[in-house]
Amino acid sequence: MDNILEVTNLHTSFYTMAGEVKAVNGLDFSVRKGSTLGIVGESGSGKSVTMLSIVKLLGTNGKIKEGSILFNGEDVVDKKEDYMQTLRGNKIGMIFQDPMTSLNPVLTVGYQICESLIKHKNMSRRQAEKKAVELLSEVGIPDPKNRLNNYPHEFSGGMRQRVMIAIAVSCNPQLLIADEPTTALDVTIQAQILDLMKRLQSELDTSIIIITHDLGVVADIADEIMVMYGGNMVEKGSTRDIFYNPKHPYTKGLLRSVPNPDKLIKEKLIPIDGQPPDLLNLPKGCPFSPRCPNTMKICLMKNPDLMEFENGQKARCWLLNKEARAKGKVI
Amino acid sequence: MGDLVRVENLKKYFPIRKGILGKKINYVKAVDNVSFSIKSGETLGLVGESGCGKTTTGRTVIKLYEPTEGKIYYEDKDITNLTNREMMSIRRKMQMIFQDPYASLNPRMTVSDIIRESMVVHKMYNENERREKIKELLDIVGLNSEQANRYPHEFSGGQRQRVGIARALAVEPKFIICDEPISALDVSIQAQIINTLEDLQKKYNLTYLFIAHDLSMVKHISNKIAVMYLGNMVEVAESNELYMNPQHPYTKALLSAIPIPDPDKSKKKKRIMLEGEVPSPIKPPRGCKFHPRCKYKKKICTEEQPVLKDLGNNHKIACHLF
Amino acid sequence: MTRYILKRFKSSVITLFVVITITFFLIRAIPGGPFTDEKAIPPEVMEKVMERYNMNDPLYEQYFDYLKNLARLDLGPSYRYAGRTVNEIIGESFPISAFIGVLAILISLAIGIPIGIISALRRGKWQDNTVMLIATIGVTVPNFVIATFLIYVFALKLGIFTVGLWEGISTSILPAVTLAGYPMAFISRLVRSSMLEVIQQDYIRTARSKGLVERVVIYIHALKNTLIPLLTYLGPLTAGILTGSFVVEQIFGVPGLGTHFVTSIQNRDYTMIIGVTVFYSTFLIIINFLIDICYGFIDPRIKLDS
Amino acid sequence: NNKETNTTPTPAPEKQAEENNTVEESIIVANLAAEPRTIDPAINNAADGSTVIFNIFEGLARINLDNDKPEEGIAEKWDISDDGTKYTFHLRENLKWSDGTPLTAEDVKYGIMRVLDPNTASSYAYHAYCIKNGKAYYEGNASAEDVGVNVIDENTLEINLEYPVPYFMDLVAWHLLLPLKADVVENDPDGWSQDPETIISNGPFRVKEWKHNEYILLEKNPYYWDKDSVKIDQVKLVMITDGNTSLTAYKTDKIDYMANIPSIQIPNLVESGDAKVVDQLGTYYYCFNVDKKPFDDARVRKALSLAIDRQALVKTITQGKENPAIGFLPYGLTGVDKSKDFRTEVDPYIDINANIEKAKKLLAEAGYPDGEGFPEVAFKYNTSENHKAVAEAIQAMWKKNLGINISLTNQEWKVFIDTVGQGDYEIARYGYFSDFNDLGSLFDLWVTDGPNNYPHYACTEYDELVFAAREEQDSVKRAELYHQVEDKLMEDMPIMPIYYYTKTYLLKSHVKGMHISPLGWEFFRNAYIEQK
Amino acid sequence: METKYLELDDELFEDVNKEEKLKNECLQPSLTYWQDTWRRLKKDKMALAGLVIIIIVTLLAIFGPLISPYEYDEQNFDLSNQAPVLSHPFGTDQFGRDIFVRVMYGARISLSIGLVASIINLTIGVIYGGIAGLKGGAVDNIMMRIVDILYSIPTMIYVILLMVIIGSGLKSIYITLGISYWVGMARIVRSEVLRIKQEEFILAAKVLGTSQRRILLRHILPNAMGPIIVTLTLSIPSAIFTEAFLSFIGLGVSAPKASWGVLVNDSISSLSLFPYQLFFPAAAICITILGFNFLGDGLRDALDPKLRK
Ligand SMILES: Nc1ncnc2c1ncn2[C@@H]1O[C@H](COP(=O)(O)OP(=O)(O)OP(=O)(O)O)[C@@H](O)[C@H]1O
Ligand SMILES: Nc1ncnc2c1ncn2[C@@H]1O[C@H](COP(=O)(O)OP(=O)(O)OP(=O)(O)O)[C@@H](O)[C@H]1O
Ligand SMILES: [Mg+2]
Ligand SMILES: [Mg+2]
Repeated sequence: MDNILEVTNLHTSFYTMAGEVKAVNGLDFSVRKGSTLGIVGESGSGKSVTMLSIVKLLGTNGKIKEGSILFNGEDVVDKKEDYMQTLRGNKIGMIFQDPMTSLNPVLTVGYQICESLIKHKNMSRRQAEKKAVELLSEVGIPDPKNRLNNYPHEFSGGMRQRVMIAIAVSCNPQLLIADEPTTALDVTIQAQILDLMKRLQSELDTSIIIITHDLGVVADIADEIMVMYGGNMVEKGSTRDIFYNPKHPYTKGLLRSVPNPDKLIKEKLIPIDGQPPDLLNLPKGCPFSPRCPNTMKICLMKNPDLMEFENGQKARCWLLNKEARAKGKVI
Repeated sequence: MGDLVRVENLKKYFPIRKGILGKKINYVKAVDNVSFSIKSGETLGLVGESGCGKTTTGRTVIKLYEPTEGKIYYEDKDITNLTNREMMSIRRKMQMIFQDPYASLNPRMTVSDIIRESMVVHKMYNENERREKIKELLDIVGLNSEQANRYPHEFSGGQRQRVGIARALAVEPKFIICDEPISALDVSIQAQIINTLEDLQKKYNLTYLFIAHDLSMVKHISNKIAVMYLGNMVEVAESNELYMNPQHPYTKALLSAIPIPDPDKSKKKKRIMLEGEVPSPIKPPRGCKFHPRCKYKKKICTEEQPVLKDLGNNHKIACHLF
Repeated sequence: MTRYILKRFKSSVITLFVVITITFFLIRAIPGGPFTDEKAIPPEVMEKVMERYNMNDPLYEQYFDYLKNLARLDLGPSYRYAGRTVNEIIGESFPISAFIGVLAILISLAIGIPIGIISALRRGKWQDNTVMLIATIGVTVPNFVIATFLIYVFALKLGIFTVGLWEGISTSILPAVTLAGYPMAFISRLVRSSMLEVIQQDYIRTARSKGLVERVVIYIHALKNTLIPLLTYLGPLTAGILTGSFVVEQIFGVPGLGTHFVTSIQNRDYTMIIGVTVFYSTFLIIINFLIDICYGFIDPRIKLDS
Repeated sequence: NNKETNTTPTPAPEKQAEENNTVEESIIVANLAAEPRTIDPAINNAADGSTVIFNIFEGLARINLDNDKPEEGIAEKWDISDDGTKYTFHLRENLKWSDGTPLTAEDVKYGIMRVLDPNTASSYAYHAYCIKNGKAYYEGNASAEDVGVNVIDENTLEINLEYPVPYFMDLVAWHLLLPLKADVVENDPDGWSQDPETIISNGPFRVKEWKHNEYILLEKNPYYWDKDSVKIDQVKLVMITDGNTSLTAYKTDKIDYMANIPSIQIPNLVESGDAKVVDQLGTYYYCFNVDKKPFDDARVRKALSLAIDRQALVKTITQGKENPAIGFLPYGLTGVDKSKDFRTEVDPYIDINANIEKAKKLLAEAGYPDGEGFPEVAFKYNTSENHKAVAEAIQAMWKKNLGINISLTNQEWKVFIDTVGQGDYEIARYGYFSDFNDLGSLFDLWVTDGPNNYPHYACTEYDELVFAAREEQDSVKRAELYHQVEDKLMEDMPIMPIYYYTKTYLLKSHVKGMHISPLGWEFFRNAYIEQK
Repeated sequence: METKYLELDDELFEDVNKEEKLKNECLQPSLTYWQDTWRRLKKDKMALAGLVIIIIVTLLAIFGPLISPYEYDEQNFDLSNQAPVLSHPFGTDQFGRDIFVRVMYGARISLSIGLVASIINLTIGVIYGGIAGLKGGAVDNIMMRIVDILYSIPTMIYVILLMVIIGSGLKSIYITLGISYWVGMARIVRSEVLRIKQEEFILAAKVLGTSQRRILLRHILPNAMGPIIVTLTLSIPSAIFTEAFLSFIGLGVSAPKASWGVLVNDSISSLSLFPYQLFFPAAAICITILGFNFLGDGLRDALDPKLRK
């Protein structure tokens, strides 16, 4: 068993006043031990929900409707809350997008780091504090001893995100889930944080899922990339395959729509037309069909199944179908 | 061609008040001596890290904030000390597009109300003409005019940003300050907005001050780029020049830190890691404000603040190394 | 800190001064004096009585005299209770009101906060609906109705509590419960909405992601944040409750300060009216100041000065 | 005398237990309902203060608890000169203050002079104007020596009057002209009456403790000359303002006596025998402003009076077992015939039921047939549930019986006194208690320009009759004169009597000998607790 | 894997045009703001119940006394203090008056008090708080101190003064409410304005040169509707009881007219003997207030753009 995580046919919905929000629809993916999976996709494509489903923190109105999530070979979908609490923060560490709001403003940083150590590692307050100092210096916070008694607002954004990382890795988790860990940060700080994550991974041999919508970030850090659209995976493959040989029109569009700063002559950007789908009213057929440049009749009727290629790359598009190829359609 | 907008030695300090009586205890030197000029029809990009004063610069230029010091010229007219009433005619010429498409549209007004508001405030056109104009504007920014009676919450982020652009265009401005107009948008949508802005610039000969922290987008849209650090301008140059030939240690680090959406290049790329964080603008370091993070700092850097020097080729830099 | 206090002190003194001035002249403007009563007394007698209290002096002189005495913290003699001073009366009655008030606030917090939390956590469920229904009714029902009901049940029918005679703690329970009614309802609503907001915050998700049990998440991570908006409300509430309520003190026969807020006016006990008004305002100012200091304790982001 | 058995219900068990344990001090807990303004006899002007004063002080004469007439107090006898202007009082021997120090005629003089001293600012000073040079002294036109109060020797005091005052002994027995201990009073003229330490008194009780707004605790005064007839050790006068609360306290055996029963509860309590009713020397009446149209016409005033069903009013509305008014003066005063009540010895002036026909006729004569053309007048009352209820009922009666509409306005008490006192009203309610157990007090109200003459009634004939009666020494003639006074008043009807006040009270049956005077004061002098 | 699709019709792989593509994008029907609000309100059962209660109470207040066989001031001593029966469903009071018709009549007064209190809150309170919040700085400081002062001066004093100056009646109650009743609202609005004026859309309005007045009225206040409505609904019960208190002092409508508050006040002492005399008017107040609260909560949610979608 070399997959730390295996997700099959995951369906997650939220029940709201307006109706059922099908945030994730039949998602399959896996993460290899010690590797880094990058999840990209635009806002509302279900990235965060996927991650929250894994740790079952969907809140009161969210529900995993179907599917299985094997963590270390054990299905967590039917597990009780107590069991999940032994996983969270212990076997699975998490980092969230906004370091400004992810730390409790009224508790000291030291307290917030020690908490999970005390809970999961049965440490005493003093032991935990010692460990916290180590962690803080490890993530590069100067004068960690005194900083323990500071409150989050006394830290800058980058430092807070480092604190978040310290919390997430404090119990040496087997899986680290980072939900847009750098989106709120400046590029120079982002570089520091990504560097830190890479270093920690090599030291601790954790598997990482990193969620982002910045293609640059995944290019840098991920071994594999999963592209999501409308609550489902549209493409997955190794980082190089995704960047140099994308199969899905959405992935292609995404790559085309970012400017290449190395070009001296200004070229017009090629955007993807249209707007991201509304998960309350997903379009029939392929969710990308309204924006796809090569929409076919069948795209409006049926969502394509996943196609797997020899190199392990997977994609979900009718254009990859034999019939389409027969008609000379190319993406 | 003369400069449409010129800013000289602009400073903006925010007093920090405490207590119910609002005693001034200190200042945030958000913008500390910034000068630049923009030619008509061109785009100046303004980049820098969070909190370095980009937004404040933009807002001071459009006089949302009273400048603490310095001069602002619009078409060579000094507008620094104009009263609100006198500003009205200038406001028609200068507009702004905001970072957050969710927060910058009044959630209780329909799209047509939002656009009409600009015209009402400036007493432009009669009611019928306004209606026509709204249709036209929505068309220009790529929105369906049938959607005019909808509320912002019914739109996606990209569509909202288009509404924001339409609002700015309604008064037929010449100069638009774009304060991170794409940061909050999806990658797939960013290009749409950038294209729209470019099209409009060509069509109406608009001048932009384009603020962003995404250097690749800034480079794409700007003719000239200015780099700010902690309220100071550290480097200004033509965009290609700046990108290919950065001089200031900070600019170099900034450029190297940009993640490249290309795994091979990304792996090859040498990153210049900056140590530490941006210091607080309340107590900025003496001398060159970048020196605590600078690898090349000399003694003078800790004592004296460098001024902007022209390296020729319209490439200016504020650094003691040069 | 001292500078901050001094600044606040200055603005408070100005506010107080205006309150005193307005009150002073307003009460003189209302008809009837401290000595008019059912049995009219001949004018020459009235004259002497007024003289005794310097009420024949020009009004401005009386005003300045009053201010002079006030500067020495002397609130003057009561016009109603011959031979007693306002300082004395407030000094005797305030501790009683304050005692009941503190009890009432404790009760309202001790019940209001937990039920607010419960209904937030059970949002939309029957617990939530019941609590909110009761809270809404609690805001609606005036305290004299609650008081009458409590007396009927606990004093008359069950005979658990004494009413009418002030016997310290045991007699302060019913009035405290009555007083607690409205704030309790209000606090539970406030805590509920505040809690609903807080539990959506990212840091709560962070806490959960650490594998903490729900109890810890709610009581350590959420609660303190929930209490911040409550503090703002607690200022005027505490001042109002600690200085006593006329209705409640009347009904329960509590010899507290609240009674004087109304009776002093009914009696046209001029010095007493201004006395209690000044006392209340000062108290409000002090409480608000203390609340601001509490903010600093609960919310580290707020610093009184840096 | 206190050995009667079997008649009272067994006291509560815990009370019994207490009694067995120690030599239990007997105590009566009575509700005084309000904190007295003061218990300084010279300053006090309210019933609650008077009750306390009567129980702790005693004047030259005191009130007899059987007939409410003056009897010997600290003076064991007195002589009155024939012209009725000179009173010589002979004090008992060995009188003591409650601190054991001797009490002399000087102390009595001091107490009287203090009332007349302008610096004391006694609001009842005018009651002592009848003393020779009293008024002059008060107004600064005579010296203290000129005042007709002379100490003859330690035990003899002579009081000279300006003019004969038939009720002077009532005044002496009243709560105003009492002996005071000069040194404590002078020591702290304002504060002495606040502190149990300095409240040195000479009555049946002395103040042991005073918790403001809570209670005043009285204890038996061991130096009282008549201490043997005082049976109770302590009296606790509590101050429960709210009637319902008071009732709860009574029902739960926390208090033994209360009089502020909520009116709605009275009928049931009276019916069950728990509550007792005593008549009071006070009348509840409506004033007509005779300066204002249409009340300048006596026919209108009478018509309005006739249209009221007073019987129904007291039965359904006021519910305090009051007697409907049949004239101005209430029941309870001696008439011409010493054995008869002044009230009942003449025919009623007013029907207790409405006399609609006559009322209509009078109204028509006055120019308002069936109420036509009658202006919409305003009726004023001071805020109180009872006044409001009476007003509402009368408003409805006038509307139904006479076809006239009046509007009701209530005002805060002091505002009410002020506006009504200034004549700014058309009809207003009022009520007045007689000051003394004497016929004159209530009729004095309506002399021209009297301070409480709110109707602005001015009738020389009435004035002359009143003045004549005031000085008449012969009680028979005097009563006859007052009948004439009332005839005149009822003929003109500037005020419309409605009912006579009563006091309903609850008293635990084991408390005996407590006296409630028709003037509203409670006496504990002879009270005792009946032991089982 | 691919074989599965072999039987698919060739035609399905034709391109489609733009219109067809867009048709597939399910767009929600466009509704105006108020339509949308109403639609959402309708879904909220509690809010609807509240609305129905308010409508019923209002109708009863307007037409009830007209239909009733009794007059509100019709006395009949023979029927004094009757327990509820069919002819007098709420019983009668001491004067033998029908309590049902009195409660309906009282609704007129109490509802109008509630209405006026709301109007005062909405005008004085909102505008005062709005200006203080918008201007900020010294202006705000002074305005808030004035509020503190108003708050400290005992109400009863100016109530008595008013009674003397303008006499009793509804008018003077309105004025009294006008003097101090908006203070709470002003505080709430001020803090809301302080919050909202930081929003970017306010900056956008400023960039246009929009006047302060217009910014306040058109941009800020509509966005503060939620807290305003909640404060408003909470202020109605206290207005109703304030009226009772004022009537007690002598400011209110004169007897025999009686508002709910007065009916409750008057019957409190008879609670142990004739509980129904208190129960019905008290219940009327409670139910109405609940109605307002439900509706208020519903409206707040319905008006909140964050909750839309
Ligand atoms: N608690 C919730 N209640 C209702 N809907 C929810 C909830 N959480 C998420 N959703 C919906 O689920 C969908 C997927 O959301 P998700 O947060 O996973 O997107 P994302 O890919 O992480 O986007 P982003 O890049 O903006 O973080 C969205 O449409 C969102 O509105
Ligand atoms: N109104 C204000 N009052 C006080 N300080 C302010 C104010 N506005 C901005 N600042 C401070 O001025 C500095 C510059 O802020 P500014 O918003 O201009 O930065 P920015 O470059 O736009 O940053 P970002 O990329 O985060 O938008 C910051 O430290 C900020 O805290
Ligand atoms: Mg997300
Ligand atoms: Mg900015």
